[in-house]
Amino acid sequence: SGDDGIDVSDAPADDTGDDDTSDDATGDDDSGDSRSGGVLLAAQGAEPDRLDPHLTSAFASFQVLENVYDTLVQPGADLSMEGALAESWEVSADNLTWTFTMRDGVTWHNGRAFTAADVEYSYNRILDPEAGAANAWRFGSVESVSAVDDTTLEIKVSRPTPNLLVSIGAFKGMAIVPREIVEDGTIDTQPVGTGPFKFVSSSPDQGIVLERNDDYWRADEGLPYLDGVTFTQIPDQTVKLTNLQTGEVDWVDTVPPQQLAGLEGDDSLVVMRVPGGDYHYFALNQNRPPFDNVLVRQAIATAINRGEIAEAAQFGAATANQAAIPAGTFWTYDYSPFPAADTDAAAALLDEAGVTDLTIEFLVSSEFPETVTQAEVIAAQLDAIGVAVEIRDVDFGTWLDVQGSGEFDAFMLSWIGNIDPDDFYYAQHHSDGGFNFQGYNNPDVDELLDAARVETDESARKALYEEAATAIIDDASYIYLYNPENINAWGANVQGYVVRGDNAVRFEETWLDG
Amino acid sequence: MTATSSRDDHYAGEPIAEHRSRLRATVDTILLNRLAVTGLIILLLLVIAAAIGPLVAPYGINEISIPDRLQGPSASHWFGTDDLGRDLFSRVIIGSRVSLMVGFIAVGIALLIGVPIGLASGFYGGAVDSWLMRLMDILFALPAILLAIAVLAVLGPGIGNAMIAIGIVYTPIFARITRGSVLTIKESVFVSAARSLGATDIRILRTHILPNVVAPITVQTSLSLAFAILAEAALSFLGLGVQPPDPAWGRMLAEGRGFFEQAPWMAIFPGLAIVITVMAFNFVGDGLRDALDPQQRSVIESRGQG
Amino acid sequence: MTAYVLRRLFQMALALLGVSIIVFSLIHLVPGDPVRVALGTRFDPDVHAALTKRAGLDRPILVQYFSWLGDAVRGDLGVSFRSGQPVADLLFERLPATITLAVAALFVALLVSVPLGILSAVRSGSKLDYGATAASQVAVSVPDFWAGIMYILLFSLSLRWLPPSGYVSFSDDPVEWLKHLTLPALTIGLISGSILFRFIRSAVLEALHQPYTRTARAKGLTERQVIWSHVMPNAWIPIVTVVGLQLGFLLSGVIVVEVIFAWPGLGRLALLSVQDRDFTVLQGAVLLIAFVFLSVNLIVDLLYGYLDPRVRQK
Amino acid sequence: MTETLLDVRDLRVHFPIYSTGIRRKEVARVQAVDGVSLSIGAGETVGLVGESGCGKTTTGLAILRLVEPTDGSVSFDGDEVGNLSKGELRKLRKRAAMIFQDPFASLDPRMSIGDSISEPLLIHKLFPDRNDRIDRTCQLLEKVGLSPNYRDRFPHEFSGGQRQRVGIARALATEPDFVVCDEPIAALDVSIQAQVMNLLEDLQDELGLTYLFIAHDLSAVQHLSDRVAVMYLGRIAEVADRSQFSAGLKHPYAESLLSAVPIPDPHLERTRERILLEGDVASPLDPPPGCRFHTRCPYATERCSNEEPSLRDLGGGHQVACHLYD
Amino acid sequence: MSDPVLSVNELTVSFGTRRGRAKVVNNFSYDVGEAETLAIVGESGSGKSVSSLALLQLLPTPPARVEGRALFRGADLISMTKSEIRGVRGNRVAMIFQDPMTSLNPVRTIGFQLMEPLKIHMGMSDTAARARAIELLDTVGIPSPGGRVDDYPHQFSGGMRQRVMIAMGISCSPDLLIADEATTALDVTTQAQILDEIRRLQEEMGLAVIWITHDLGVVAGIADRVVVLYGGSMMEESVIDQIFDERRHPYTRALLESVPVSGGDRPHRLKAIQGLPPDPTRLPPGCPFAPRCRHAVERCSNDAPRLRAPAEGHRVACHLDPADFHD
Ligand SMILES: Nc1ncnc2c1ncn2[C@@H]1O[C@H](COP(=O)(O)OP(=O)(O)OP(=O)(O)O)[C@@H](O)[C@H]1O
Ligand SMILES: Nc1ncnc2c1ncn2[C@@H]1O[C@H](COP(=O)(O)OP(=O)(O)OP(=O)(O)O)[C@@H](O)[C@H]1O
Ligand SMILES: [Mg+2]
Ligand SMILES: [Mg+2]
Repeated sequence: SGDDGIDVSDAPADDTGDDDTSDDATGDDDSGDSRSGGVLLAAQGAEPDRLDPHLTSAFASFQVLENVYDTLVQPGADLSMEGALAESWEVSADNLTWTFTMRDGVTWHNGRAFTAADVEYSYNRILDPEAGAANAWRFGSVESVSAVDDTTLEIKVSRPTPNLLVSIGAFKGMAIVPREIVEDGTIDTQPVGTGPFKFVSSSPDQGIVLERNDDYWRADEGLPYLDGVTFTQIPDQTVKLTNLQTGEVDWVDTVPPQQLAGLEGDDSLVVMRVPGGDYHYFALNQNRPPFDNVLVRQAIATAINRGEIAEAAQFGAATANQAAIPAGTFWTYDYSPFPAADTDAAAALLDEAGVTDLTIEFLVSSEFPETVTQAEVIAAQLDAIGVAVEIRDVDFGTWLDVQGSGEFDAFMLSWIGNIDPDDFYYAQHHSDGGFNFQGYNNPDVDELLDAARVETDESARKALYEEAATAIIDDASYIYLYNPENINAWGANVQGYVVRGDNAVRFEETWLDG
Repeated sequence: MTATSSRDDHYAGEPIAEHRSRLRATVDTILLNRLAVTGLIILLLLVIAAAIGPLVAPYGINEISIPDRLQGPSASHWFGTDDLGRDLFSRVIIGSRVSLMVGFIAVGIALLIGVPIGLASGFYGGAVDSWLMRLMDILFALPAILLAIAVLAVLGPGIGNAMIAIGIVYTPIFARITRGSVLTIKESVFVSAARSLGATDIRILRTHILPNVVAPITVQTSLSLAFAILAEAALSFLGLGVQPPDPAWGRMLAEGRGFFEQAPWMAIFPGLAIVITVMAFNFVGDGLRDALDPQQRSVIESRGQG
Repeated sequence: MTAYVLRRLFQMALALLGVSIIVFSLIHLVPGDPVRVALGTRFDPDVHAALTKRAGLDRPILVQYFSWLGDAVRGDLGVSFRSGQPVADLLFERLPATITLAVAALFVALLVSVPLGILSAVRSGSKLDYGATAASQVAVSVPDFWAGIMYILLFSLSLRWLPPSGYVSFSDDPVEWLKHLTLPALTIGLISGSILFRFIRSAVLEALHQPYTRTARAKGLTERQVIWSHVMPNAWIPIVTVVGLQLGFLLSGVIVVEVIFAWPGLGRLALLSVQDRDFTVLQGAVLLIAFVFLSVNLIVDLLYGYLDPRVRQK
Repeated sequence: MTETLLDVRDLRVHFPIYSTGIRRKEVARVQAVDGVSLSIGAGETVGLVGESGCGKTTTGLAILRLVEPTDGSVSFDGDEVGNLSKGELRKLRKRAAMIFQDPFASLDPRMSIGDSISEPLLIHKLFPDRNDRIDRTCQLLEKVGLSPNYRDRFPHEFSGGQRQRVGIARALATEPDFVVCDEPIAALDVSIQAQVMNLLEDLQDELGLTYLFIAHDLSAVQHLSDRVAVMYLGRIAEVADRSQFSAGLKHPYAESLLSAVPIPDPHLERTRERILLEGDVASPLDPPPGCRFHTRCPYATERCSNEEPSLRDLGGGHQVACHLYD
Repeated sequence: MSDPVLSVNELTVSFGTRRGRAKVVNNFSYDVGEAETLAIVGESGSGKSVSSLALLQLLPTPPARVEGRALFRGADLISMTKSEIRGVRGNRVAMIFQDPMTSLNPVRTIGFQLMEPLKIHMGMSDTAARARAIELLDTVGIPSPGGRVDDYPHQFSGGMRQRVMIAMGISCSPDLLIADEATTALDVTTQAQILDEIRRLQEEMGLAVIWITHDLGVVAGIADRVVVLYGGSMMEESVIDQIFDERRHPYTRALLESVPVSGGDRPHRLKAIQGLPPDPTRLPPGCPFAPRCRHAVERCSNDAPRLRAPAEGHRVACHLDPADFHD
């Protein structure tokens, strides 16, 4: 996936900011009438692998599919869930049955009408391990999905699931797909969705071509404005940016952070940075001594200088943070127990742990070059307390393999596009979590996370997560570093585009000037 | 004819000159070649820099200072600083260690494997030739980077293995070039002559054929040297070569490419280091080639006499 | 002649078999599991097992190899694990771009190296000769990715003469095709040209010192006629071998340049398939590259016969 | 005649010709030597003459097994050369040496002549001590009339005659009994030819060497040889001793060869008769049936094109392979 | 001799070498008349080839320096411009090189190489040139020439290639043909045929020939006059019979005596010339042959002898008189 948009995980969700585009740097949407026309050329840093939303895990694929498929609900501008294919929903009193009412008059790009049966089919496909979707865990509590009639869908869960909406809406991997293209095998080559743009073609030389869906269910709002979007793939950051600067493309998915300062003065371009839900971290392998010793982990968490790391890797486009969730959301929890770069305190902790001559092998991947940079900075910082860092820079395929086999002292990566706190903590820190490769095992945290999952009262839920987070941070299960900003850049002629906190790339309300 | 006559039994009253060995003559001639000596001095300096690098480098290789990042060359940082504020001069000096090692050892491996294969293949011909050359074709037909990955996959990552991998990648080129020259040289009458004296194949290959195929091998060696130093960077990227923050020229160059506009020196200085090394090696290589060619040697020696 | 070609084709098939074995071995040798990569962070043991089974990756390696080989012999290169598309489709939609680039780069290489090589040889020892030799040394020491970025910044960003990256097929728009092709072709063409330069220079020098060159002069030919109708026809013979090897080098050496210039070619596909451990595609791409490479070698050998009548006889 | 040192019986050497030079496929065979029989006594010099390409060099090489004979036997001092093991063959090469046709090509250009001369000593471990070896090299150089100080020089620094001397010194290094001299003078100019021929004679007198002296220059051959064998297209056409040679050669080819030799005297040269050969020169790739010379022979009869003549003795060891002398 | 075709005057050629200037040809003067054959003899390295290459400006001129004059039909070849000399080369003065094996371009057909001078100098069309090439091959005795024009040199035997060189030499009906060791590489039977060929052409076309060789037998057969060269200097010049009969110069004598004569019993030890030719960078101040001369006196090594003319058409450079020779 993209160079700074660390691929890990559950990428984005989508939006529906129907409160219009006024609130952002793209500004001047003065005349409603000129908001149409044009084919936007978008450059992505990575190549989409396949176009089946259930099977792909590539961020680049989702950048495209975001504009083709819809989910039942989707995150709005403030990232709270709003209706999409589902117009409304209800939860039963026991919180075990969810009933969704489908939006009327939605048609697939192939002309067939959309019904609840399509949702039933799609969700069951996700649930079937043989299908290979690997998103079933999001339906951990789901017992059944059934279309009651054409417009009604019922999901039964085994326990209260307050984050069900986020699970089905925040991530395009939960998109609703029509049965026929799965069965005739064209889902990877000729996707058919309900979204604002129709897929036209994909080829190595022309990129991925989307055209306006005239029958989009928001067509009455005039959406989408664009006639089409074409995605091209330009792997090299500098070259991608050059393409934008020379007007070969209209929009790029990332900007090399070192270029930010220079570009912000350039008025032929718009560079927009938005704090997102992403975070960078590293984790020490708690199955290996001495990292099983919390003192050692705390020593390291104390010794590092997060501000310097963020500055080095992101050139100012990031906020150092000792916790996972960035400031400014409902779930934000500001907790900073470690003194910054306190080498004396860190050395004292190491002494207390009785550890000397410590060498940490750091697993990083050049596929995400900032992890390498961060590791170099951390190496220099830990040098001050006599801890040696050996960086092991491998390609991501190997990285995943090594991580899976547990053959590491420490790994460093980032998580992007999370919205619900469950996404921030459960898989990573629950002892049964699917991504708990660092081997964190704290029964209290397990209990808190399990409880939070079924807590339907938001503030109670928030309290549970804060308690869990306190333990996670104190135990240094992850050592959080910073929250990067989401950055996109586009030409001055692009209007109405908004950089979203969940990193989703949506062009439905974008248009080109002139 | 008896074997008793002594060396005093000299010819026409001339004093008998000391015997000069082939090696000695070669070394003497190289030393008479100004460019070759320049090249040797540069290489020597590089090797010294590699050996005592950490002592002379003004800064540590990972001495990070974010406020000083991306500074141009100055009195305190001769080559400027990189994106982490590290001193590029120190990194280039210390980077010579890995880069030279990779360059020389990898090419050395390619020479040590490729040249004998080419010699055997060209000299014996027939089935030996067919099989060896098909094998070389296979290696040659594989994209270099993939072949290197395959080799490293077998051997495991690490700088030592990276050198072996790069060496293996360049082996078929040396084998082919050697073979091509051997095909002509082995038909020479002096080879038959040596055989008529009872020389074994090994002796013929070593003393008669090898010195005569040096010229094309020299050219290829200097070309490969540059590529090997650069290939190390490509492998490092796959996590298979030298690991950060240890500097190596190829890797530094690669890192510099993202900063081309802000800090061109990040790429220019390691790049220059590579160019200078390759050129120095070229000079020495050309000198060696001339020195092994007695005809050229007498030209050079006579020049030395003024 | 036909027998010879058939024999060579047979040997080529053997070499390809060897290539396929090596590439296949990668599957077991390289760390990284295609299914794990495909799943990314959505790790789920059941799904992992199901996908592994579906792709047949749970079978013994030899079984996998022979079933792949059996299919390949029948022309079926399998399906990409990464994209779910037939490997053959993926390869053939990208082959033209790679060949275009390799051939264009070779063209640039020849355009630079032939005149310079000849001139340097004819005026050996001159300033031009030293200059060209030094320049060729610098050019081989500069890595391709570096040169590529430099050209982009210069010709695209500063001068705005050429587009920075991308590929347009010739049939769509010949002018754009050429514009997009220029920089990548220049990037590798100059490196390859520097290598060619050295060989051409020495081949021409060699031919210049042959007695037949003097004969040609003695006939009253102009220097130009001497070079073009007597020196070069002989010099081409060794040059063609090197050019053949260079084309091979270009075919597999374009990976980095394809990435820089967002060139939708085989090299980039091969790199992606390594990253994603998409072995069927890797296998196919490498075999295809190897096939082209070996074919070029065969053509070179046949061309030899055309250029050198001594080889042609019978 | 003295004791026989070398006995060659029905020697054949055929070279396969391969297609295109890159891939091997035999398309033809050069019958370079096709049934040569010859014996040489110890201390004797036998001259071998014939036009270019008739197989003289190949015969010499095959005798020393420097090319593998296709057929026939060569016995050297009673031992069958074809049966020798690799090691025994190397020992043979200590006793039987070769001086090569081309003094320019037969010395390794990258080896000093001293090294070249001492190479056989090294190979046969003759003078294990380095200084002894150098002494011996100097001695050999003196023997062939070169200054020992030339040891460190390289072949390109010498004239053809000097190089040929180096070649001779190298051949003599192991004190062989038998030397194949392959046109040792053809590449040299007259004044140097004389030096080399004198040297060969002196060495023979001194060391009792046996020579097979190959040349196409009949006057030189005649000057040196006790007996002369004339070859044509892979076969022996005539064998004669010195006096028989002077009395006149009998084979039509030998006759024409003799008549073509230019005489360094304008009066004789102007007046002499020359037998000009007409007709196609036969190729060893496809030798004609019957007598190989019949395509150019002025006396050829029907029989010559069908029946192959064998060597017959005209008395006193004078042998001719021609139907005319039946 | 009236109006020579070529009149060489004080030709001097030197090469710049690392060891100083090598004087390879010194004040060499001679004339060649119409239909005449002049033989230049001398041992290897005596400057035979260099002196003739200099005439056609075929020496590489940075290392080589050519002085003196060579009047060809009145025009000085040495000082001609590049385009003037190109008009002469192959057209009015043709040259056959020492080594026919390598002097033909291996990748061009015989026909192509033969047609080149015809097209350049005679302005012939392709078809005309081809027809003439076939005719020329026929003239030099190549059997079925029409079928062989499109062959490549390697398909020709050595003797045939040498004939091709001769055909090329005479193709534009030159006034002067320079044959540099044209037969040295050939065996005697082929050599005899080629010599006949040249003689015939000379009679038919009135060609002047410079025949360079070290084979005195060939000289005896073909030459009208002989020039003996040693160490770059002319030792003796005279008509053919005189050289053989009256050999005045010690070098000429030594040369002739060192040749084995066929016929007769193994008569004598050959009279070889001892010693080595002089190093052209360190020519002795006196007679170049003095160090090897059996008859040399003190004067010979200090004082370079001038050419004397002891008889009509006979020039010799020696201080001594044959009467003084003591052998
Ligand atoms: N290695 C070889 N392969 C094929 N043919 C060969 C080989 N060596 C020699 N011949 C051919 O065999 C024939 C005899 O060659 P050889 O060298 O013995 O002749 P020669 O009598 O020594 O001639 P010359 O007087 O020119 O030296 C020639 O036709 C030659 O072309
Ligand atoms: N390019 C050159 N540079 C230096 N010296 C040269 C060069 N060409 C020829 N010579 C020298 O000029 C001298 C005369 O050479 P030339 O070729 O004329 O001899 P030659 O009489 O033709 O001998 P041969 O009979 O061997 O052909 C030799 O000493 C040779 O070394
Ligand atoms: Mg021979
Ligand atoms: Mg000559």
